[in-house]
Amino acid sequence: MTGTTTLAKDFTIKELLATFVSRQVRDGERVAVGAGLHVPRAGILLAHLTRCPNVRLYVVMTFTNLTKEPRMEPFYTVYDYRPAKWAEGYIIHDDFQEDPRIVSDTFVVGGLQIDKFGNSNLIGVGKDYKHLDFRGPGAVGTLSMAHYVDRYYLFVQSHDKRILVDKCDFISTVGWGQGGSDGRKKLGIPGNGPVYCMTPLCIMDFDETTKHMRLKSVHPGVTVQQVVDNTGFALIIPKDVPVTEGPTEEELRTLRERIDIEGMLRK
Amino acid sequence: MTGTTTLAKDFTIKELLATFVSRQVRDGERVAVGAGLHVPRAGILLAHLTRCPNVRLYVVMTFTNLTKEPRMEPFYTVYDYRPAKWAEGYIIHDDFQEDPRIVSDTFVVGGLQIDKFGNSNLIGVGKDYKHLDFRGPGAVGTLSMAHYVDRYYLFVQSHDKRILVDKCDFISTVGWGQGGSDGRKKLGIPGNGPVYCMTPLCIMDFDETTKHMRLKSVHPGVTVQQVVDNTGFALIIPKDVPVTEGPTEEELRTLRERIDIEGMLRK
Amino acid sequence: MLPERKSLVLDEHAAADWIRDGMTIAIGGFINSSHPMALVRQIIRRGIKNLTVVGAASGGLDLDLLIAAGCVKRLVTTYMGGEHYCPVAPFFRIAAQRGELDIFECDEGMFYCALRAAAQRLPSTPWKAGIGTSFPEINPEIKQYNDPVSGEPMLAIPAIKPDLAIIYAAHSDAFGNVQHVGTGFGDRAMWRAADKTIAQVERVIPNEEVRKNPLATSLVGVDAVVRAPYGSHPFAAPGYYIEDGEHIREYVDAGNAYAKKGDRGPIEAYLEKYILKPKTHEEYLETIGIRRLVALHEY
Amino acid sequence: MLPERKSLVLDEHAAADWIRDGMTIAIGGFINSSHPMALVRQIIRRGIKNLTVVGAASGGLDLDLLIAAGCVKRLVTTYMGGEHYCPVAPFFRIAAQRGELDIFECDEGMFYCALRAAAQRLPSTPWKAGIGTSFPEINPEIKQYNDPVSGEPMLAIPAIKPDLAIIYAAHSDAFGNVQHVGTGFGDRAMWRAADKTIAQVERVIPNEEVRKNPLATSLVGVDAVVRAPYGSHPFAAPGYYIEDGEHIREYVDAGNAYAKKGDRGPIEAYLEKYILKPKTHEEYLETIGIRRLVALHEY
Repeated sequence: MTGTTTLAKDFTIKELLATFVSRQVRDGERVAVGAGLHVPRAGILLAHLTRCPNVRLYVVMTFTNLTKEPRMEPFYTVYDYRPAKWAEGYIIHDDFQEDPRIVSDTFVVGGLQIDKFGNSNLIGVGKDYKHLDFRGPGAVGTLSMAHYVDRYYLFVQSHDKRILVDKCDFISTVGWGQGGSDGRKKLGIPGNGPVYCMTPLCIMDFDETTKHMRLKSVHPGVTVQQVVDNTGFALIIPKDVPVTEGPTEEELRTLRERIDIEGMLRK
Repeated sequence: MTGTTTLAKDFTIKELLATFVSRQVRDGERVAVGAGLHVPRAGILLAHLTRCPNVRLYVVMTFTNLTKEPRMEPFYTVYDYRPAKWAEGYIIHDDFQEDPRIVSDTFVVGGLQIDKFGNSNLIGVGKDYKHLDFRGPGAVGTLSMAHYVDRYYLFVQSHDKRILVDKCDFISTVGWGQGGSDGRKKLGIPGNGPVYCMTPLCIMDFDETTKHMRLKSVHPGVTVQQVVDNTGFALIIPKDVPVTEGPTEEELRTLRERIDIEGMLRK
Repeated sequence: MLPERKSLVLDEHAAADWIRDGMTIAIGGFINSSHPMALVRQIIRRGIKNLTVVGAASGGLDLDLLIAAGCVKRLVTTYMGGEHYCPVAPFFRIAAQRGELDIFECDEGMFYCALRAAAQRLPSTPWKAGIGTSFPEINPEIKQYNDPVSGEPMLAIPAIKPDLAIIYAAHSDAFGNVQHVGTGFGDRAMWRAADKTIAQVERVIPNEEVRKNPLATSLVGVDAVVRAPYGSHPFAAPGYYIEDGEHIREYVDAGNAYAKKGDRGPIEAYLEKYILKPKTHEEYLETIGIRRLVALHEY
Repeated sequence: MLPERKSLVLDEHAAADWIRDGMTIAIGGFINSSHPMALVRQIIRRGIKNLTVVGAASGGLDLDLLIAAGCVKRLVTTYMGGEHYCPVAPFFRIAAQRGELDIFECDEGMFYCALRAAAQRLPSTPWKAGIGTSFPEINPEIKQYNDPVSGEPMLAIPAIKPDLAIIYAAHSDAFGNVQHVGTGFGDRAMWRAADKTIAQVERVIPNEEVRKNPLATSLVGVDAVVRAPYGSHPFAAPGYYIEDGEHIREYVDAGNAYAKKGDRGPIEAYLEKYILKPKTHEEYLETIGIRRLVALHEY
């Protein structure tokens, strides 16, 4: 948030979310740029181009620094070789398991289901693992990355009761377990659970004591009631719920002119 | 032993031992060319240049094939970068631990002490580990390599009672343990123990049932009594002890003209 | 005279002879890139059954195609999708939902633990991530135990040893010195774990060219080399071509017809047209057409 | 305006400030090659004490020099010698025989297990080789246990986590993208295991040059870079110079005077002449002399 701090007036919810993501990045970190999710990808690049010139970007199994690139060429997949033109070095995919911290200090996890303690599920929906109602894609690297990084974030592209559930049918990435500030310690795992859950309606965080999900801010035009109506568990609602802060004019310009050239976030 | 099979008449014990080593190599294998020991190094190269064109040679952390090299440039150390000029590919040193079999199918182990069951010691000599009479260099990679390869060989540069002992003060690489054909199985480790022990006086193997060391052949000019007198344990002596077979004329010529240019084996 | 060093180059038929019913086969690449598709199509053409298929981490539609064709009994992978082409691989989804597929459920960290254990000749290797998740429950081969040094809870991930790895790379010499363009994803881990490896490559290059840049040699010695230009099609090949999105969509449409309407017609037509009718990789390429292939340049 | 990307280049004094009494320091290279000697000499010059020194696997006379100078409390290495220059490192030998050195006794396989465990944030990793040897007895930190999957006996090798790795490489850009010439031995394993890494390099190269060959980047981001031409002297530097055998023999002779006759005179003279009197790496190079240095060409 250097330079112009005048807030922009006209932006999409996706641009707002990308801005929120960008503000989670700290300069000098290693940051994996998940390619499949446009919003977190744009948000990380926004941080890099506005505030964090020393971030080491992990892009499609290469490390790079893009501050001198006038415009981002599109890269949408984790297998696309074309971004390798920017590479300062390669990471062999199985190397990440030799030291997951090399890849990233932060991570974004999605889910078919996310529960009130931030546990998430990419395995499938149904009561019987052998006869699922809906089989998901699988955990990818989410549980290992989330375990090792300094902090991670939950992100869903739709805010509804099918996704935000009281209890996941299966847990592929553990959040705060069965809750409580020692919810992870009790399991014998490091304390770095999910920090925020980002949705198209709002930002949620976790109550410090119970680690139960709590409304943090609603996006412009969204009411608290709308969030409550679309959430499958009893969300903690604080007295004051601010509106999620949008991009500054500079951030929006950088986003549109250097990162999201094709306008994926404007659709 | 292709081509000329006429045995050479005039050769050194080191050339004889190199020839013996060369006959242990099988074509198509991966073979680590330990650089520090001249005799095994020359022996492996001799096999490669006379019988085994498809061996993958592991030379100073590179893999290569040297059949088209008219003469070997000297390489004596495991850190010398110059042999990299021949490389077809690199092995990062810690990669060997990801799959030791990648490096070699065979290995040669030395020792400060070697006992009657082929256990060997590179740690030190003395009764108390905290107050050794002589501290050795350490195990290097011997125990891991010997564990993983298809078969390994013991090699000492001097045949005397200080080295060939009844019982090692410490075991850095396990041979046949406490003996018996199940001596390794009883420990819960793979069955590939040492095959031969090579010395400047003789070749020894291991009795099939007891896995006790046994005289296999004496080098030209060496008597059985000489071997017995210089061995620190009761060696099994078969009725007939042949003389170790020396190089053919072709082998000796290859050794002298293409491998051991400096005459390290003739000293 | 010393005989010449032996070439390890095989044609696709001779290489496919290495693959038999019931084997454990690792398949290299990553999602929509770098799969040895000439060999995968040979597996289908030959009707090989009951395979345990390992990876890639992450997997893709190459594996889904093998499931569609009825070749797979057991699957070891962390992700089965096609990114923006389809969120979950269609035949995988239905087979999994019906319990018809034996899945070794794991994430990428665990996946490489299992391959590393095999390479290191260890029965298992430890992993910490996964405690508190459903993995030890839905994959009973993963055992929780206490670390012998610290006493803390750990997961033991069992070794998975492929009989054969088939991987795709840009180049190899005739002696099996393979050079990927790009990182090679997790292909090294498969090569280390597997008993044998066949590399299917875009080009066989002279040994002299390998020696010019030994640092680029990603697999120092595979057991056989198969030359198949455009051999990762319809998937991408780093340095050569991008994926054929139109073809992938044709496959996904056939998958969705089955997954959503139970209609196997379109996939049967797909298999017939692209795999069963062409008997060789060259015939497959003719079916795709050179115009389409040359349009898939990298930039 | 976005600030410029920060240079990570430090001078040898600022880098040496990172090293403190009692730390665990990994030192890269291999036997008589590729040690960050400018930094090692700074450690001695500053009289840093009670270090736990990790590696290299295999170690060499760089570590012996630190022992000679009284900097080392604990040593993690698999081999302490100088190949044909000396079979066992002299100061190491005497200190070990007297029980003055705390040694984490291991072989190369176990050494990398310990570093990998640290990198993977695991308390230990398993290794099979070593069962039936004296290692679990002479290194009680190694625990024998039964594998949770197969029940067979295994050794748990505890994690060893360096606070700092100091490694030598040919090149780095100002942003810590390090490119070794050659394989880099086990330097990657140290870098992954350590909290921070300082790379001492022959040349600092432009970022553009790194980007020309990203495959050559061996350490993708260290924490500091120190430029020290001829900085591995008296040891070899792949692509630049071979070891200075004459100098190494001078050191070994000083070591033998002590090991065989208890005479510390020669080593004290060595330390004074080559380390304590020159205050900087440049002064060290002047002491060695440019004639000697330029004679150590690679071929």
